[in-house]
Parts: sequence; structure tokens; C-alpha cells
Amino acid sequence: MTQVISKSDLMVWLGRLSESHTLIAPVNDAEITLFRRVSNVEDIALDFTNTTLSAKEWFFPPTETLFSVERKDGQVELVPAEKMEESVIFGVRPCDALGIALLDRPFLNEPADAIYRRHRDKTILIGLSCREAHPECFCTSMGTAPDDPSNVDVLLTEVADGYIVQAVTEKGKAILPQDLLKESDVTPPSPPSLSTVSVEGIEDAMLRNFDSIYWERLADRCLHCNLCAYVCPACYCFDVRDYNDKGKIQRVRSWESCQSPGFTTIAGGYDRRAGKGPHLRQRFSHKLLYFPREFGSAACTGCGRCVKVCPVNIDIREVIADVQNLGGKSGQ
Amino acid sequence: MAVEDFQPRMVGFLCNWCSYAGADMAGTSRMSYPPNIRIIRVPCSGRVDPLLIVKAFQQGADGVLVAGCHPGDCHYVEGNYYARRRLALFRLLLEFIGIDPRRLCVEWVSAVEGKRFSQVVTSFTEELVRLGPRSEVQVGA
Amino acid sequence: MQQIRDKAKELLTSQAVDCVIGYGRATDGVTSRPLFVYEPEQVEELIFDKTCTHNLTKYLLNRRGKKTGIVVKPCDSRAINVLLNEEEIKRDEVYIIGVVCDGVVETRWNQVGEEKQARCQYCHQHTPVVYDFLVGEPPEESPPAPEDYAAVAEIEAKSLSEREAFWTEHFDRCCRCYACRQVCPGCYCTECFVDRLDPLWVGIRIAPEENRIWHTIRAFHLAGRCAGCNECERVCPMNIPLSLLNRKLVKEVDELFGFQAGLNEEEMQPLGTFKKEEKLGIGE
Amino acid sequence: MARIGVFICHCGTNIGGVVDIPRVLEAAKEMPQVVFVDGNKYTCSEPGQASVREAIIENQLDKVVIGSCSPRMHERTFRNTVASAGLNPYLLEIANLREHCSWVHGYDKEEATAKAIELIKMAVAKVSRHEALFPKEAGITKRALVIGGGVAGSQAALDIANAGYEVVLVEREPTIGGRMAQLDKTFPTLDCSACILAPKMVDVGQHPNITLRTYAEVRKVGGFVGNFEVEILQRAKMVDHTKCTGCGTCWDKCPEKVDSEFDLGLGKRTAIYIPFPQAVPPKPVIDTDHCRHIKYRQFMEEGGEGKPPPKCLICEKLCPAEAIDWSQQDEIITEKFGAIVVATGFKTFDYTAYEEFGGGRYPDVITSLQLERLMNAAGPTDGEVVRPSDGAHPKTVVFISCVGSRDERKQRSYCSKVCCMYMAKHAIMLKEHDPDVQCYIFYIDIRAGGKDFDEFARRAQEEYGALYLRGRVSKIYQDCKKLIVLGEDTLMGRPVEIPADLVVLATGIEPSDGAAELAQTINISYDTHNFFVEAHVKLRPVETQMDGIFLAGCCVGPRDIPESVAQGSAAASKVTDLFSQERLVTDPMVAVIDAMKCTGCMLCATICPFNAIDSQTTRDGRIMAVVNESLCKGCGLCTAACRPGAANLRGFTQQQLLAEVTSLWQ
Amino acid sequence: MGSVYSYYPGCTQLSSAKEFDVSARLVCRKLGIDLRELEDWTCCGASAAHTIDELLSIVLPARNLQIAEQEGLPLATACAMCYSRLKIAAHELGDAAKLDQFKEIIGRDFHNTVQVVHLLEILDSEKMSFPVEKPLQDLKIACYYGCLLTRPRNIVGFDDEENPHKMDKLMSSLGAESVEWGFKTECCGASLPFSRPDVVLKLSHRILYHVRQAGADCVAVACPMCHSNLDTRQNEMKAKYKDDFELPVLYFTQLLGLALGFSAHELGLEKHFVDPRPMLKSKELA
Repeated sequence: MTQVISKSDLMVWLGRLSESHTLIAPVNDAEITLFRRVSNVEDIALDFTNTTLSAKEWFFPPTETLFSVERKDGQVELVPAEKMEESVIFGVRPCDALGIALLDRPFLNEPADAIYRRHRDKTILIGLSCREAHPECFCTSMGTAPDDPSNVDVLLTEVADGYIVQAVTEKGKAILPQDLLKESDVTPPSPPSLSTVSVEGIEDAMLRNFDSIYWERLADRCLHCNLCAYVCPACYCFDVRDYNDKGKIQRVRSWESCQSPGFTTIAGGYDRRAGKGPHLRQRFSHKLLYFPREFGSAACTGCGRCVKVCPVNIDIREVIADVQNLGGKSGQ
Repeated sequence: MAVEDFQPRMVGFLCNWCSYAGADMAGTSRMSYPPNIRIIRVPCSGRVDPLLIVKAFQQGADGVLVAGCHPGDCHYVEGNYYARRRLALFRLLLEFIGIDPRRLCVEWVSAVEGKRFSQVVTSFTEELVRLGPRSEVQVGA
Repeated sequence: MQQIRDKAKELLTSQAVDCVIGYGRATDGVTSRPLFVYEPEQVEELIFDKTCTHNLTKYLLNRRGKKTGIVVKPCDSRAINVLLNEEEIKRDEVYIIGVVCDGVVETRWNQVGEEKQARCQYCHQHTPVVYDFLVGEPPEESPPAPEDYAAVAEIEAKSLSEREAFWTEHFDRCCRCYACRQVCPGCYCTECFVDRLDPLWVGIRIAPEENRIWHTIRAFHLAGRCAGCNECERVCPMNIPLSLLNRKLVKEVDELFGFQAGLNEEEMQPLGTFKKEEKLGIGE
Repeated sequence: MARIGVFICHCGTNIGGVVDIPRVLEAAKEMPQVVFVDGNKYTCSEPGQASVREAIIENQLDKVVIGSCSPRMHERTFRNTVASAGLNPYLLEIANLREHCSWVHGYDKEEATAKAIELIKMAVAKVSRHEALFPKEAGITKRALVIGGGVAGSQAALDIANAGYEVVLVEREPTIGGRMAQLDKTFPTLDCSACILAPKMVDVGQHPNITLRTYAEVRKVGGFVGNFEVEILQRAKMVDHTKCTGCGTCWDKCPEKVDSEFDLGLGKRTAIYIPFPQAVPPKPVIDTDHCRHIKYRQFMEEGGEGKPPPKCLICEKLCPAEAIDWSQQDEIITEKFGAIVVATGFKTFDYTAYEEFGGGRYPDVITSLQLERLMNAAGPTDGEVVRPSDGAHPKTVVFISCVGSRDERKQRSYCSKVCCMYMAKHAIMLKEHDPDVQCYIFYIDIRAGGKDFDEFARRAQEEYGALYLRGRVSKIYQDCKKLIVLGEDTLMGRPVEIPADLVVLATGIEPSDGAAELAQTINISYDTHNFFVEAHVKLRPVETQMDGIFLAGCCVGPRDIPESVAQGSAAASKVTDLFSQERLVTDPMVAVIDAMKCTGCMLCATICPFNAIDSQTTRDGRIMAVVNESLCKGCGLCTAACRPGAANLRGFTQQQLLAEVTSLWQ
Repeated sequence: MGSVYSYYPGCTQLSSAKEFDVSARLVCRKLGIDLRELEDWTCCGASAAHTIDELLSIVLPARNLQIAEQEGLPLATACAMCYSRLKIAAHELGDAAKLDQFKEIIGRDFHNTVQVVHLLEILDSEKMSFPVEKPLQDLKIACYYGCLLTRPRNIVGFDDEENPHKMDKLMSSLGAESVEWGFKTECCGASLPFSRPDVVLKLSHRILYHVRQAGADCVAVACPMCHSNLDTRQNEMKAKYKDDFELPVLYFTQLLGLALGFSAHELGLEKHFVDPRPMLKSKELA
């Protein structure tokens, strides 16, 4: 027996949530879909494949002020960033949910990032499992699945007459609209099958081929834009700067990417990773070597966004496969 | 804000040899004009980088004045000719992205045209008062 | 297509160049991607079809001082002239395989559209303006149809406030990934003004009023230099209609100065010259 | 953190009377990095400057803002003040509180004060981005180049040489002397042109400090004031002047006769020639376009068709000094100079543009300069004034003024200045030559401004009976031997018709051929008529925008002889003044290019009005722009045009200007 | 070739200068130049209107411009006088105030966009070639343009106002020899024959005198008024100046016609006072 909510009741529920919480959900905007604040549930897009940017932007926004400094009668005063509201994010795909779980590791790893934690604590995730897979999807290769309930508070799975509702956490249970739920014996549809790539022994392969010409050749094509990093649910590089905005000094954190020119350039203009090859290699080394070593699993959720948006088709799946097939000298 | 008590803020880039001297002349001959303009001295109108103009607008300037020697009189022979091309084109771009081109005023004022300078500033200020304050979106939060 | 492969093979085996930049098939099996060929035996991977939208000339900037063969469409060939004019590349270092082209189609990952790209519909440059070897039969050059600025005119027709709203809405979406810059052959600054810390032109905050400066000046820096390959617009993940800004300037530069970028190598870009008597509607 | 001091001058009541200075000082205290503020009654006064000096020292200030009158007034003064306190003089910024504030906003003290505060704020913001600047010094090559050997150029050369400096005088023709040498007499004194010019020419030719380069042209000018590098093209003379004695045998015997340029086609000269008897140097050149031997040689070398031109080596055979040297070739000579005087002179307007005057079809319509040759005793007719067509003596001569002057339709809007006077002179001289001559002069106005000029013009009318008709000539036509001149006498208000024997056109003055090209090679500006442009029409009449390059004579605009001579001397004094310095100090407020950022697009080089930017190839093979600080005048065009922000103008850096802008909202 | 123009004949072309109009239409047809006579055209005011009333002298020709503008074709005329009036009117109406005044007077809309061309500008030997059947061999022609065709230069911009060459080029391209002479654009006395015949006689005589000086066999003209002054007064000249010129005066269109192979009759050569046919016969041209 499972609990089901009808499509219309879902809207009612979301309506209620939008009153008690800030409701964030996929919205169509200029032919792309993004997570946006919604006041009117009508605006919510249910027919999306996946959003252009992942839900990451609500825990780790493109730009956020950490604190600001103000001059008050000769004294300097620190003003902490404004408190955020209790919010619900609806429509998180399992891959993005995994992404958030991955971000937790660096950010919540003590000493935790206070602001990130605040975002996390105040946010409830309502997941939405995928009915169809897309050519760029390969989440199953990355340890999650189109119907994976872990990493969300509530998971919805679309069925003929509504959605199967599955509370995963206490937080999740708490917001379930008991009055709208019906018992049903529908069985969830079998998840779609999708392309796979084996990450078996990838760390070692990365080590083996660390100095391979492969990276130079791959980088020939790379434009070193920040696209892949910005759409990636698991990328979390950032830059922090003090910014004087018309007298108001702010300490601002905003997205950065290992591909951007200034990345790891140190005082005096020296850049250990100068050159296109090392530059690009850094991206994959981090995802497939450093992060796993630090936190136990690859920093990739298989959402395929980078594959989809890369202007020159640098396909991480291809890279993983290539690196494994390269016969570089064994690592260490 | 009511139009009459709206005080526009404007930045004026004046070339040192003609227009800045023209402004000095306006002073020496006590030709008063509205106090809204903040004059920045540049060697030549050709020194004015559009970046400085957008920046002024972004900061909240209601108008930007660029003044240089009359074509042919440039102290650097041809500086203002380049300025003319650059600014003419840039003005069209500003208009295209929704910044009223009347807010970027380009004038040629010679070192002896003190009167003209005060007139230019006066009419520009009046123009900006007519146009009213700029919208929040442009100025930014 | 075979011609390209043969020429590439010839160039590589004779070591006239050490690399040929062309197009290969992407991992989705339908679209194309840039392909760097170093070995003669590798040339079979080269393709050319209506999905080959990339402007490869950007890559020449990474290969200064190395002999390089490159496949260019007519639109891309204009970018080559721009780079030659600005002394960024040397003619004798580049072997240009020009391809006669009657337009490429809209492509996205795993999708190949039917429609020609908008820019191809008003394009009347079907033969590259510069090349060493030409692939395909140059068509009867139809008398240059008047440039079609319909899209630009549409914006111009709006009121100031509408225009402002229009752009703010778009600039608001910009996440400053700089894909537009990275893909642009005209953007080769060692340090882009947007990355500069001192003077700090564009604030780190990703917000409309900062993004506006970024996009305005970026477009202006390309004034009289943009040859209209529209790669910036294609790669934008946020679907910002960047080509409108470029096209607007292409239009004005043509109308004010009678100049079109990249038609030849010698002509000085319009902001690098002037006419004493010209009337441009300012300071008059 | 800088330690900025803000000083505000009351300027008596000029500023203090309008701006509430105590309030401004209060506000200034609050401004970032400001550690000291003070007011003065008169900051520019000695006590005022002293107090600033002391304050700087006592408070260890390292940057200074002075709110006072316009920087155009006292920037230099205050820089010295700051320097006297041991600070770098460029660490000063002046806020213009007088001309730009108190004097124009006197009607509203509140607003004026508010504005003053912001002006100070801007200055503080800017000065905080100031950096110490250090002038560069360069040596001077104390040699002068004079281009053009007319009377102006010769005068300049002599004066500089007499001051003890080396001079190279480059003249395009085979002799110096220029136009003045072609004249017969000079107004208003009627003394013989050649007689007063010839001695000068000889002096030039013999002066130990002057190297004469006739038959030569300037091809390329590089470098900058004090250190110009000039390429001179020395055309082959085919005569070794070190051997030649100028005996004249060769040009007496040379069989090839061609039209003489000097006599304007009225006479002939030989292929080996000196243009006129008093030529300096008095040694011939061979006109390779006409010399029979050269023609023959070319024919043989090219193995041409048909029968070869006649062989001829007469000059070589007859030359007692064996000076003929067929091996000579055009050569490029490169020399260094510290200063250049340009005196390239004028040519006369080509009157064939006037169809109503026959457009050149009537042989007896001549120019005034041609008349000079006809009247000149050393001229083609030995001073006998005759009609070119039939050699008859003209009895009725009509002069037409303003031919190619004051005529918009011929794009010659300007007055050529000397025509009125030389027409009077001609009228007088003709009468002197032949009492039966009757002169008619069609004029627009008689412009006789100058010492004894009007008196002279009157004599032409009153003593020599020249008839002045105010009006233009509408047509000249040939009727049998007569030239019928149709015109209007606007004073009488009726048409006139004069059957003339000779018509003399007062053709206007215009720059010599190639003036514009020369201006481009040496990078000075020129006007729409190709006259060179002075640095300032009134106050710097012999200087150009380019330091170290000076102007003299008619290349700047129509002038008469005394003016040209005066200008020659003026230019010379500018040169000697320059040479009197040991080293040149250059303004440090010039552009710099950041090698790390430059992409080598060279846009800056193309737009730099002073050619101050060169391209340089770096070790890793990149092309890169570099500023020649001696040439840079600090206009900042490069800075505004530089996309990667590599170019930056010291003193007006991007950082400084941006700081001024943003300070307004902080 | 194949060019199309609105055609403004002008009054005299239908009366005293019929042969000018006829020959003009003939040669144009042959050369494939389509002249479409203007509907309902009126007199241009000729040399009279502007001496009486400036406004009139503008409105009269401008009315024809207005009609031509409807047609949307350039307006061609063969008559130098009409040409000058039309040009001047177009120029004057460049002034907005005058334009409005004009529109008010005729009560029609007008934008002053018509391009006025003289036949000589169309028959430009540099732009087109002529199928010459009968080259005008050893025929010396003095081309006489009259004072109106080239003046005022800034308004008509026809050719050098002192020494034009358009007609000379045309004639030499037909095999004739055009002589250089000084009176191409001197006034013939224009419309003074009734008020000051003496002046007309003096001026016209001077012109013909120089034609003879230049050794020409005949005069080619482009203006009916010039034609009548030069052609019809040679007897009076004989009487007054004892100069018996017997100089044929032909319209350039007639000479062109001859070269293109039309007969003397077709071109109306018999209509002149001084019969050109004997002279032409002697050169086997008619």
C-alpha cells in the first residue's frame, strides 16, 4: 500500500506550502527551466526534463553577501547577512539531490560553513523521480537512480492518476498533507534505463594518466568557459571579495570555476596550473580523484548537464572511458 | 519625486585644453550655471573610455557630459575626431539597451566659450530635470 | 568532405602544418564538434555538414607560432581577416581550407534542427573571403542582398523603458559563465576588463546592473570587429539574445562609417580611423 | 594607507566669501585616508605655501589635495610647494573650488558648499591613486635640418649657423634661392631681387657650419625633438662637385636644349645646367631625363627597338676638371638632427582652371611670375618685355587680380596677399621699360597694408597712369592679334572691353608640390589648402604641434619677402633656444603599456597622433606595443582605445578617473 | 539604352522650333530612349516670368515638376531655357517655406524629388554609343551652348560654365570636328529682340563672327531662342555689320539625326532661314 496524491491536490498542497514557506519550484523562462520563487503555483513547470541550473543555486547561490561593513559615526560596524526564510524546494531530481548531498561534505564538514548550513537547515526538499531518461543522463553510474529517494525529504513519483508520495525524513513527514493523501495500491513504474559508464578504478586511472598528453589534446577543444562548473550540481568553487558598492562595503562570495583565467593564480601572477591542459585536467582530477579521496565518492551526479551545455562537446563520460583505456604507467 | 525638486547628478568629462579652460572662463566671467555638474579633468575628449561613462551611469549619474575642442582644434590634432566616432557609436548602443541617449551629452566647447559652457550645462541640467530620475533597475539596488 | 580529408592528409604528411583544425562527430552521434587532427591517419574522422556551426578561428589564438591548417566557413573567414588585421595571427602560419557554405542549422546537444540558423538566412557571403584551398563550387555571387536587421529593428521599435525592461530581464538571467567571451574570436584580451580587479569595472556580484556593464562593453569592444558568427549566442546557457547587441553595432557601424568587419585584411577598423568632415550627430 | 592632507584656499573672499570653508574642512576630515586639513587665506602666497610646506613635514603627509583656483592657474606653483617639502611633485591634486564653484554658484552658498565638499572628495579619491612620477631626460643632437633653400630657409640656416651650430640645408632644386631668385625687382623699394638675394645665397654656400644638399629631398623622419633621424634622398647629379670648377664649358656646349623650369617655359636650358647664372652651388647637374648620353645608355641597356638616339659625351670630353661622373646613383643619406625647420615655400596657382581666361589656349595670357622673367635682365629675353606669341612689344597690358585667390569656386578662399603689390610694381616697371605702355588692372580690392605699400600702389596709378578697374573679367578671347578682355567696371557700373596685347594673371600662392606628403612624413598637420599649421596662429606662429619642428615662409601661408625672412630668423631663434639647453626634460605624464596585458593589436599605434607607439617583438615572439616617452604628449587616446587595458596614461590613469567617478556615490 | 524619361517639350518646340522637338523625338526613338510627353504640361515661364514675378517664375515650371513627380520618372527636356527654369524652380523649392507656399497655390502634394535632365546629359557619348550610319566627316562644328545651359553652375551643374564640352564630345563621336572657340556660353541677347533688337544683333553678331573666326561650317545649338537669334538675323547683320556669314545654325539633335541616317526632310532642315542643305550637300551629308 502506498500513499498517493492527485495532480489537483498536489497543487493545493503546494499552495498551502507557499503560504507557510517560501516555495521554490521549476519555472519556465525564455525556453529554459530554472528553480525560482513561486507565489502562484500555476507558474510551476511539471513537464520539465531537468532544470538548466541545478537546485544548488539555492544553497550555494551564484552571489551572496556574507556580511557587510558600514561606517557609523566614525566607527566601523559589521552587519551579518540577512536571515533566510524557511523554504521548500519542489521538483528536485534525484541527481540534484545527490548533488546537494555532495555539497554537504565540504560545506558541512567541520568547521562547517555557517551560511550554507543555515540554507540547509531552513530548506525542505521535495524530490521528483524521473519518468524518462535523456541521452545525457547517466546518474545510475554515479550511485543514484531516477527514483532514488535518498537525499530528499519527500519523494514524489508520477503515476497515472497522480503522484506516489513517499516521506523520507521526519522533516518530510511533518509537511505531508494527510487530508489530501489517499491509500492506493498502484505500483511505481519501473525506472527508465539509461546510458552507463564504469567508474571502476577511475582514481587509479586518473593517477596513471596524470601527465598524459591526453589532457593537452582534450584541452585543444576546450574554451575554458565556466559553463560546466556553473551547471554542475556538485561543483562548489567560489571566490570571495570585498566590494565597495556606493559606500556600502560588502564581503561577497560568488561562483568561480577552475576554468576561469585567474583560478589558482597566486600573488605575483604565478599559476601552478597555467596552460590549457593542466587547467582542464584540474576539473576532472577534482571530480574523479581529489574529491573521492577526500570524501569517498566522485563529485559527479550523472545529471549530464555539462554534457548537454558544453559548446564543444567535452563529454565527461567519454573522458572517464578514455582515461580508463589509456595505458599510462601505474600511479603513485 | 516631483520633477521640480528633482536635482539631477551629472559627471562632466572636460578636455583640459578647450572645455576645461572654457569652464574656467565661465568662472572668470562669473557666468553662473546650475551646481549639479561634477567636472572631471581629462587631457582630451579622446581619453574618455566608454567604461567610465557606463560606470557613471551605473553608479547613479543622471547624465554624463563629454566636452572637447571643436573638431579641427584638438590640442592633440585629432583626438576629438576619434572621440566623436567612439561616442557617437556608444550613444546608439546605450539607447539600444534602454538608456536615454539624451543623458549622454557630447559638446565641443572652446577655451573662450565660457558663455557657451554655462549654456551647455544649464540646458543639459534642464533636460535632465525634464527626463526625471533614472529607474531603479538601471542604477541598481 | 573527402576533399577536406585529402587536403588535411596532404598538409600533415608534407608537414606543411603540424595540426589541422576541423570538425568531427560529437558524442551524441548527430551534431559536430571541433576536431584537432595531428596524425595523417586521423583525417578520416574529419567531417563537414550542416551541423558544423562552430567558429574554429578562435583556436588559432592558442596556436600562435605553430603552423596550422584550419577549416573555415565564409562567416568564420571574416574573423580570420579581423585577426590578421589586428596582427594576432600571421598569414603564413595559417593554411586556410575554405568551405563554400549555404548555411548551417540550429543545433543543440543531440538535436539537429531543420531550419537554417537565422544568421544564415540573411547571409549572402557563400564563399570565404580568404582561403588557400577552396572546397566546393563558389556559387554565382548573388548581388549582395541588403542586410536584414529585422530583429534589431524590432527592439528599436520598442520604447526606451520597454527596451530597458527587455534587457534587464535578460541580463538578470546571466550567470557570468563567460562562455560568450571564451568562444568569441574577437575576445583575446590577456585580461578581460571584467576580470580586472584594479580598476574594478564590473563588480563580482552577479546582478543585473553589473551584468549590464559586462554585456554593453563586451559588445562595444566588438564594434566594427564582430563578423557575426553568433557563437556567443549559441553557447549562452541562459538564452540571452546577444546577437542583437552585436547586430545593432554591425548595423550602425555600416550606416555611420560604411564599414563591414573582416571583408578584407587591410581596412582599418572604424574606431581606429576617422573622417574630418563626417557628421555623426553629436556635438553638432 | 596614504596620509593625505587637504588644504583649502579662501582666495580672499573669492572662495571663502561663497563656500563655507570650515564646513568643507569638517567634511574633509571624514574622508578616507585624510589625516590633516587646514585653510589658508591665500595658499599661493609665500606664507600660504610655507604653511602647506610645514604641515606636510610636521604631519608626514605623503599626498596633498589643495582646494583653490583652477589647476590651469597654479598647478605648477603648488607642485613646487609640495616638492619643496620633499614630496614628489606629482602627488598633488587640485580641486577647482573657484572657477568651477564659488565664482559660478555665488547665488547659492549652500549648493556651492555642498559642491565644494564633493569636489574635494573627488580630489581625495583621485590623489589616493596618485603615484610618484619622474621626468626623463634626453640629450640633444645640436645639429639643425632646414628643408627648403628659399629666402626663408636660407635666413634660418644662416642664423642658426652663425649661432655656432651645424646646419644641413636640403633643397629639391639644383640651386638654392627659391622663388625670390626668379623675381626681377621687389616692392615697394624696387631694388633688384637678385642683387639682394645673391649675397645671402653665397653666404649660405660658403658658411663653414652649413652643409648644402641641393638636388635632394627628405624621405623619412623618425625620432623626436633633440633626436630626429632623417633619411635624405640625394639625387644623382652626374657631376662630381668636388672636382667641378663651374667654368661653364659643359652647359655652353651641351647640344640638348629643353624648356627652362626657372624661366617657366619662356626660355631654354641645356641638359647639363645651372638654373641661372647666380646659382648656388654654381656647379651644374645633369638632367637625366634629357641627357643624350643617358638616353643612349638606357637604350643600349634595354636593347630597345629601332635606331638608337645620337651618341653624345660632349660635356665629358670638354670638361677640363674631368668632373663628369656617370657612375653616380641616387643615394639615401641618414643623419641625426636635434631640430628641423620646414621652409618649403610656394608655387603659383595653375590658371588653366579658368576657362574664361582661355584655359591656357592663348599664348599671350601669362602669369605674373612669367612676367618677372620677361622683365629680368638675366631672363630669357634679356629683360625685353615681348609677347610670347610673336615677340612684339605689348602696348596695352591688362592685369587680372585674384586668379586662384579669394575664389570659392576654385577652392581658393584665401587672399594671396602679395598680388596687389606686385601688380602695382609691374605696372610701374612696364612703364619704366616702355613709356607707351598702358596698363589696366582689374581688381577686387587693393590690399596694400604694409610699410610704404599704399603709397607705392598710389604711385602706380598717379605717376605711372595705371588704370585700376574694380571688377572681375568675365572673358578673354583672341581676335586676330588682339586679346579682347571683357569685364565690368563696378564703380562705373558698366561693362568694359579692352583689346589687349598682353594679359597678365596675378596667380595666387599655394603650397609647393608634395607639401601634404612631406607633412605626413614629418607628422605635422596641414590645412585643407595643404598649408602647414602653426602650433598657435597668434602666439606660436613658427612652431608646430611637434616639438623641435619649426616653420618659416610661404609653406604656412602667403607671405611677402620681409615676413618670410623674419620668420626664418624667428624659427632659427627657436632652434638656437632649444640648442642652448644641455638636456631635454620630458613630461612624465605620458602613457605606459603593461607588457603583461598588451595583446599587440596595435590599435593604439594607429590612432596615436604623434607616432609615439612602436611595436616590439617579445622574447616569446608576441608583438607588443611600447610607448616612446619622448614623443608621447599624454593625450590618452591609446588608454581609451585599449581593450585589454594595457595602455594607461600616467596622471590620468583609468584608476584615477574611475576613483573620481565612484567617489561621488561613496 | 532602354531608358525611360518624362519629356517636357516646351512651347517653342511646338511652334517656331518644331524641328528641334521632331528631331529630338526621332533620334531618341532610334536610340531606344523612351520619351513620354508630360500630361497637361504648361509653359515654364521662359525668359519672361522671372523678370516680372519671382514666385510666378517658380510656380510655372514647378507645376510641371509636380506632374512629373506623379509619373515617378526623371524629367527630360531639350530646350536649354526650359531646362534652366525647371532646375532653378527645383532648387528654389528646396526651401521648405517656398515649397509649402507652392503646394498651397496649386493645391497638390509635392516632395520636389524629380530629377531634371537635359537631352545632352542623356546623349552622353561616354555612357552610350551611337549607331552612326553617316559619319559627319570633315564637318567643322562650333558648338554653342548659350548662357542658360551651364549657369548658374551651383544650380544646374551641367558642365564647366565657361567652356563646356558635352555637345562637343557628342559631335566628335559622330565623326565631326568640333572647334575650340571662346563664345560657347556667351549670351545671344535672349528675349530682347522685341525691346532691344540692337543689343541682340550686336551680341549674336559677335558670336557668329567668332564662329567664323574659328573656321566652323555651322553652329550647333541646344536652345530655340539662341537658334532664332542666330539663324534669323544674319540678313540684318549683313546690313549693319557688312558681315555675310551664311552660317547654318542647326540643333544638335538634327546633326545627330543626320549621322543616324535620317533624311534632311525628316529632320526639318528646310525650316531654317539659313538653309544648311547646300553646305551639307557639299560634304555629302544631305
